Amino acid sequence: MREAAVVSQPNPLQRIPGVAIVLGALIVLFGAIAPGFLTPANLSNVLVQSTILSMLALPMTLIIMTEGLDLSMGAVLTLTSLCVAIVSLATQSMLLGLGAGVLVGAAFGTVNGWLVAILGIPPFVATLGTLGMAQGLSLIVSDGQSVVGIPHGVRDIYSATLLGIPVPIVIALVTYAAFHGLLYHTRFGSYVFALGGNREALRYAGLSPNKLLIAVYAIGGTMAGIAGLLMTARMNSGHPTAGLGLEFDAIAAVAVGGTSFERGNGWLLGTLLGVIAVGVLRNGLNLISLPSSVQVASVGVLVIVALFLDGLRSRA
Amino acid sequence: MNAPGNAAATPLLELRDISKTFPGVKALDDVSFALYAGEVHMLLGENGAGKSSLMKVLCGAYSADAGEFFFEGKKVTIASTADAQKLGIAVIFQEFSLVPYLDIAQNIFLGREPKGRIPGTIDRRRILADARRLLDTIGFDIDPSVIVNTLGVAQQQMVEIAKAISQNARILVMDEPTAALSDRETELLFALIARLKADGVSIVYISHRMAEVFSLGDRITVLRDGRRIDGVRPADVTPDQLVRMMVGRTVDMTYPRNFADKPGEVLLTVKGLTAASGISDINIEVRRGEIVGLCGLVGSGRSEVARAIFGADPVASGEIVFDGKPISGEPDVAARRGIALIPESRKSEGLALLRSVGDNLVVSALRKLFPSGLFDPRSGQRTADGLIRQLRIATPSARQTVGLLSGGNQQKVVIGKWLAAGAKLFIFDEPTRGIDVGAKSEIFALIDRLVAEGAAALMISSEQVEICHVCDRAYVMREGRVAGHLTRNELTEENIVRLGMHHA
Amino acid sequence: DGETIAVFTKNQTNPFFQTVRVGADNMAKTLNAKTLQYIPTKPDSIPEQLSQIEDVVVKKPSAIVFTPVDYKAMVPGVEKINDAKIPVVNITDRSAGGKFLSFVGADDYSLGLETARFLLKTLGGKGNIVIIEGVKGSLTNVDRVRGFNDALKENPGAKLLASQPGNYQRLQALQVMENLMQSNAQIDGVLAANDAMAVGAIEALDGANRKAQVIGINGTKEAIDAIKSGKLLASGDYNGFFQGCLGTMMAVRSLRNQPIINEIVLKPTVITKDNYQPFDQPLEQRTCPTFEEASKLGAK
Amino acid sequence: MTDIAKESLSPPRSFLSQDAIQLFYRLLAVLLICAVLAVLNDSFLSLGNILNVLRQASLTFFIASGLTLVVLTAGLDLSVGANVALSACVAGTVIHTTGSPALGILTGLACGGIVGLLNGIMVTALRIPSFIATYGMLWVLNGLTYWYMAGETLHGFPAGFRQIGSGYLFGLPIPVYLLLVFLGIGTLFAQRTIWGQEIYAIGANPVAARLSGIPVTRRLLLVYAVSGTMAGLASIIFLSRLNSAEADIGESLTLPAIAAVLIGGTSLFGGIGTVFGTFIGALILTLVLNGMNLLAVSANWQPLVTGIIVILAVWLDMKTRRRGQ
Ligand SMILES: Nc1ncnc2c1ncn2[C@@H]1O[C@H](COP(=O)(O)OP(=O)(O)OP(=O)(O)O)[C@@H](O)[C@H]1O
Ligand SMILES: Nc1ncnc2c1ncn2[C@@H]1O[C@H](COP(=O)(O)OP(=O)(O)OP(=O)(O)O)[C@@H](O)[C@H]1O
Ligand SMILES: [Mg+2]
Ligand SMILES: [Mg+2]
Repeated sequence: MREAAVVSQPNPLQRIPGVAIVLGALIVLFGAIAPGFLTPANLSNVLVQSTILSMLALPMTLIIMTEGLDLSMGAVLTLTSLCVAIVSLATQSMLLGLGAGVLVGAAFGTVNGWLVAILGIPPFVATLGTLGMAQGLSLIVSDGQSVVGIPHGVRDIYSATLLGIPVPIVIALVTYAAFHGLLYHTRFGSYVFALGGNREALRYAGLSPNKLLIAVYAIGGTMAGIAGLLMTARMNSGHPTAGLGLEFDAIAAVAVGGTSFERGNGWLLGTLLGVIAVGVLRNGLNLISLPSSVQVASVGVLVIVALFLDGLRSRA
Repeated sequence: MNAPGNAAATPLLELRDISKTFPGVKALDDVSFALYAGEVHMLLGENGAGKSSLMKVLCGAYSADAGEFFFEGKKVTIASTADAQKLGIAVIFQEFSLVPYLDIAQNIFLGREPKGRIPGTIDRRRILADARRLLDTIGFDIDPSVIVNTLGVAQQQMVEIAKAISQNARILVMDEPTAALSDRETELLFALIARLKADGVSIVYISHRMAEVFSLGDRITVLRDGRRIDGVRPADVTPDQLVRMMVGRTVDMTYPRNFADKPGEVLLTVKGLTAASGISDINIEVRRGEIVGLCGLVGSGRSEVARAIFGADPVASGEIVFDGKPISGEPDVAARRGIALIPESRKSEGLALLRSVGDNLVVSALRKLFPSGLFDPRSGQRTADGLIRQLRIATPSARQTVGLLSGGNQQKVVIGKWLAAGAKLFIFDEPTRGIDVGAKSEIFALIDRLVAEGAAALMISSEQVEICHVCDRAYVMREGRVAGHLTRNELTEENIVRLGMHHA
Repeated sequence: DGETIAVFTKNQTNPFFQTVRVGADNMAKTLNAKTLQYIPTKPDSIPEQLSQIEDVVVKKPSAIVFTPVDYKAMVPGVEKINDAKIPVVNITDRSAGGKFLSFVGADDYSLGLETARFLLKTLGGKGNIVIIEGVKGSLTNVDRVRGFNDALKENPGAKLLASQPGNYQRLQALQVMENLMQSNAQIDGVLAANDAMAVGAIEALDGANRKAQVIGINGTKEAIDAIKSGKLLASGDYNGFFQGCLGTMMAVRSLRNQPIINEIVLKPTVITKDNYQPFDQPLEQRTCPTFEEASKLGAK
Repeated sequence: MTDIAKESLSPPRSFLSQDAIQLFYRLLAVLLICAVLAVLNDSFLSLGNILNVLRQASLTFFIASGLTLVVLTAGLDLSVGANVALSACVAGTVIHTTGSPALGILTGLACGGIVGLLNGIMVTALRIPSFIATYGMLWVLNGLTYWYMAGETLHGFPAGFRQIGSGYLFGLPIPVYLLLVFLGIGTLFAQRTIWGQEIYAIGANPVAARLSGIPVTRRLLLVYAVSGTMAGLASIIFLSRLNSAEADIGESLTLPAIAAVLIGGTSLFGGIGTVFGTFIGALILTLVLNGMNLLAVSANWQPLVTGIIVILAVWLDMKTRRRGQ
């Protein structure tokens, strides 16, 4: 009747396979061969370990949907983690520490957005530049040293449980829910699709793509700030190299999750699955204790295989 | 120039002495334009005459360098699209303004989404219901939760229209709305226009199709080289007169050709060609000195035949013999053997828009011009200059960025690159889409000259008149198959339609 | 018998940690135990080593021999091991917290001090010196550079021209050296915080046809070769092989309820042209010390 | 003369001239940096230091020049650094075992080229975006190198071989000659061969390029293979200059190479840029690091300064280009 029957209705589930096949295969494989893999303690382990990455990968999905990229996230996370450590050490207040971290993260995000939206610098370049700045600042404020002795409350953020669930998982779930709501159920979310899909459409609708773009990058920076708190809590200290390179892991997770680099074609749940797939792979390999060099290569193979599978299906 | 109906009426919207200059181009030069309530106002002109620019000024997308706006007689400023929207101006642009991975409803109400209970959220049920109602009024039967990316061009066009209508516009601007529509959808659109007109909506309608000008228009404004030439009523002019106003000279719209009495030897034979892109068992033959038409409805698979022959889409089975030898493989093989494809979408498939005219003109001929493999910019430049002269491409120089040329001239560049490459078979896919009458006749003259010199052409066009005027014979396609063949004598619009219709 | 010992090292790129791993394997074999090696895929990655600890805790090896990638940031990880009641021996970098059966390491400060003293003695207590530092903030680097500086203080005739980081990287040390040679016409001695940088500095000197006495730290194979050929003056023996051996030994012994030594800080050995022979044999052919020998090695 | 008037309004956009203007700005920037450094430090302007800078820039340039071609096709190769490491280790082993530097050089180049080709296959046949494909490759290569080297280093190569990296000829370091040679070859290849022209066309619009009869797949394979081979060349220079190879040498090479390409004015969107620009990009980066060493600025400031330079360079580039249009 309706033409919708003729047009292939785009089922977001259609995109699952790439990541889901890989994730499913990994779980089955490790379930079979890795002792202790399927225990609740270990599965909780995997999820807890994935939280920091997921908190970068979720906003990274939005940024990539705007045909952008944020290479500075790992370095900004490092810097915010140091800020959390330094400020909470100085003030003995975790909240002030978190506030400082979020503030610095948001500031970097806003600068990224400003460089991209207002100055029109390609995102890769702009955020490569701010990556250097954040990394440099991290080294300068810490003089290359770990920052220790922070108040004890900070550490509990990472190690405490809430109703039996580890707090990081709770934070990650809340984050995912918030991002899901934001992307799929708010006007802002629609505009994120439009930023990558058709910026002109926004302009004609009387909206300012520039402001929206800045907002998207600012969200990225802010999340790096919050993740910085988790990182500090995890190490119970700040360290000037702690988060370096995480941005590439985040980008890989987003890509593995089926978000394309073009035209605002993103899938949030895929990102989460991508993050977990990376976590499961590392965890499982640790459990079966393959040579470490195999572990190094396996991440690359995972990325290539997942994207290859996606490519196969999109061509079919 | 009088208002329609009563002479006393003030225009709904009036633009006075608008000028707009782009670097190197004076797009609008002191143009005045008046629009009355409830009229369909046709805006005509050659490619690059400034029609789209004028409409972009009108809707606030471009700011004019000089000029004034009056709305219902009162002076207003239109500095942004928001200003225009407040005045009830809505636009359907030539380039789509849809977001591919949002659904139809979200696209229609982008920026005006009904608010949900939680601040910032969208009331999902209402947006779908509103969209549903709107789509019903324009007679477009589709589920509003379908993602736009999965729609065809025509369906996207309908969504654009729904989007514009949804703004309760008093003024609706349509920039070549039928360029991508099928006949059925065109009829729907015309019915809709009639309904809107009855509701008192004013419509500015830009088109290169003469028939539409006369069947739809209440008044006509003609632009040439950024200047307003005249305003007339359809009843008071003939097509020839209109064309002269647009082009500044007479153009023979019957596109005279020297039909060859005896076609030359066979150049291309396609036997049982089947491809995953949706065509099956295609049998076609093209001889030197011929222009062979390939017609049918939109979506009947004409482009797919062209792409399969050129190697752009993979072939599942069948045989293609070119110049006596079988051919298969990627487009570079076809190109080297002497086949040229002038693709449907010149912007996305035909040109590197940010590169220069010269770069684009020599790109297919590099191997031929520089057999040693060493590239000589000066000699490339000379070749480009020669082609610019030969094809009369209107450009300040070979160094101009090709994306800044008008559509017709861009099309000439796409053809030109294959002239330089010395192609023997030219496959034209909609060579005249979005191109003005002047450029059209020049392009047909060019095709005629090419085949007269021993080349051959396979021409796809949705304008059946053109096929009838210029082709020696034609194949008609239906649902991915060749439905019939028409010789020169049989080649009439009725026959094409009869063969091409579903359930014929 | 058959205990599994999880051995944590910082990376798979630095030859030093390879000597640690070989030492651990070697000792495990003699004691009839098994090792599992855990190495971050990104060199020195803190989050990765933390994750590996969490994964290993699930796996519950008999004991752990642990080199923290960062001595302060890994404390929560150590505490996780403690919570899981897995016995753990600390080697190489002394962790800032957590409970360990034993610590086996070298004294970076005296390594720096002794090698620098040796160089200054060779130069007659005077000359223009440059220091090429390792990674800022790393424990090894801080102590080694402190040792260098204290040795310089003992020799007022020596002049410190510059102290620039080469991040333990060969190429960076080479470029730093090249650049320093431009602004300093005379450089007599180079104190490098590891062998790779020392060798990088030597290549830079060779390239510029200049001569200076260079020392490094770690006693790696290439350093020994360079000492043999006279290019490198000396290298401080950090003795990763023994650290691996002894760490594993203490872990296994404690599992078998045998006595252990709570702290072994290996005495610095300055490897020079005169004493390099014992270090000049393939790792695989070296033998781990016995427990009795270990007690003499520098237990405090 | 209306034509001339029009031309000056809409200035040249092709056949190099716009690029020439951009290069002029960049050379100006280089001179400016040099002037500042010369004022701040006496030894900067010494011949020795200038040669020193050129020699250090050469390593970045070799990697970045191949990368430039990839970026011209709107791609990216994140695996170049890891490729240098693997190639150096493989070449080093061959020299050690066979004693033949020539064989080692060939193996190093071949190893780099094969890795590049594999990247090309992933990008063309498997249609994985280059950014992701080469990121995956980076880890695969690291894994291979770590496994192969097993934490060891290779060192000590024949004196003749070491001349390539550290030797002099008529007072100039040999890498500087190589730099000039490859700068020339790269520029000629990009600007004066039809392959080069096709690469620009592919970067500007890959679909149109394919439909213009350019064998896009083959050209992309070529470009990635060249990028890989240049990484192989860099590995040889590295090997002979440092007289050793270890597994982690590549890590610090990739981002500077990308930065050099970007500072050099090559657009990540493809179709715009020059190999010469990349040379200047490498020069600017090296000059700044050299200056910081000479002025004894703490290395902690290096990432910060590099980041600012990258943004500034690209922003100025866009500014001047926009004014041009
Ligand atoms: N953004 C722009 N920058 C530079 N020149 C432009 C721009 N937009 C339009 N022009 C130029 O202004 C002139 C008028 O263009 P316009 O798009 O208004 O023509 P048109 O009448 O709509 O033509 P067509 O029938 O091909 O759509 C052309 O020469 C065009 O190249
Ligand atoms: N049934 C359809 N559903 C969705 N999109 C369609 C459909 N038919 C055609 N289109 C779209 O309309 C455009 C033109 O049709 P297409 O090129 O596929 O067929 P064609 O036979 O080549 O058409 P033409 O005969 O006009 O060249 C295409 O971009 C295609 O995406
Ligand atoms: Mg137009
Ligand atoms: Mg078509």
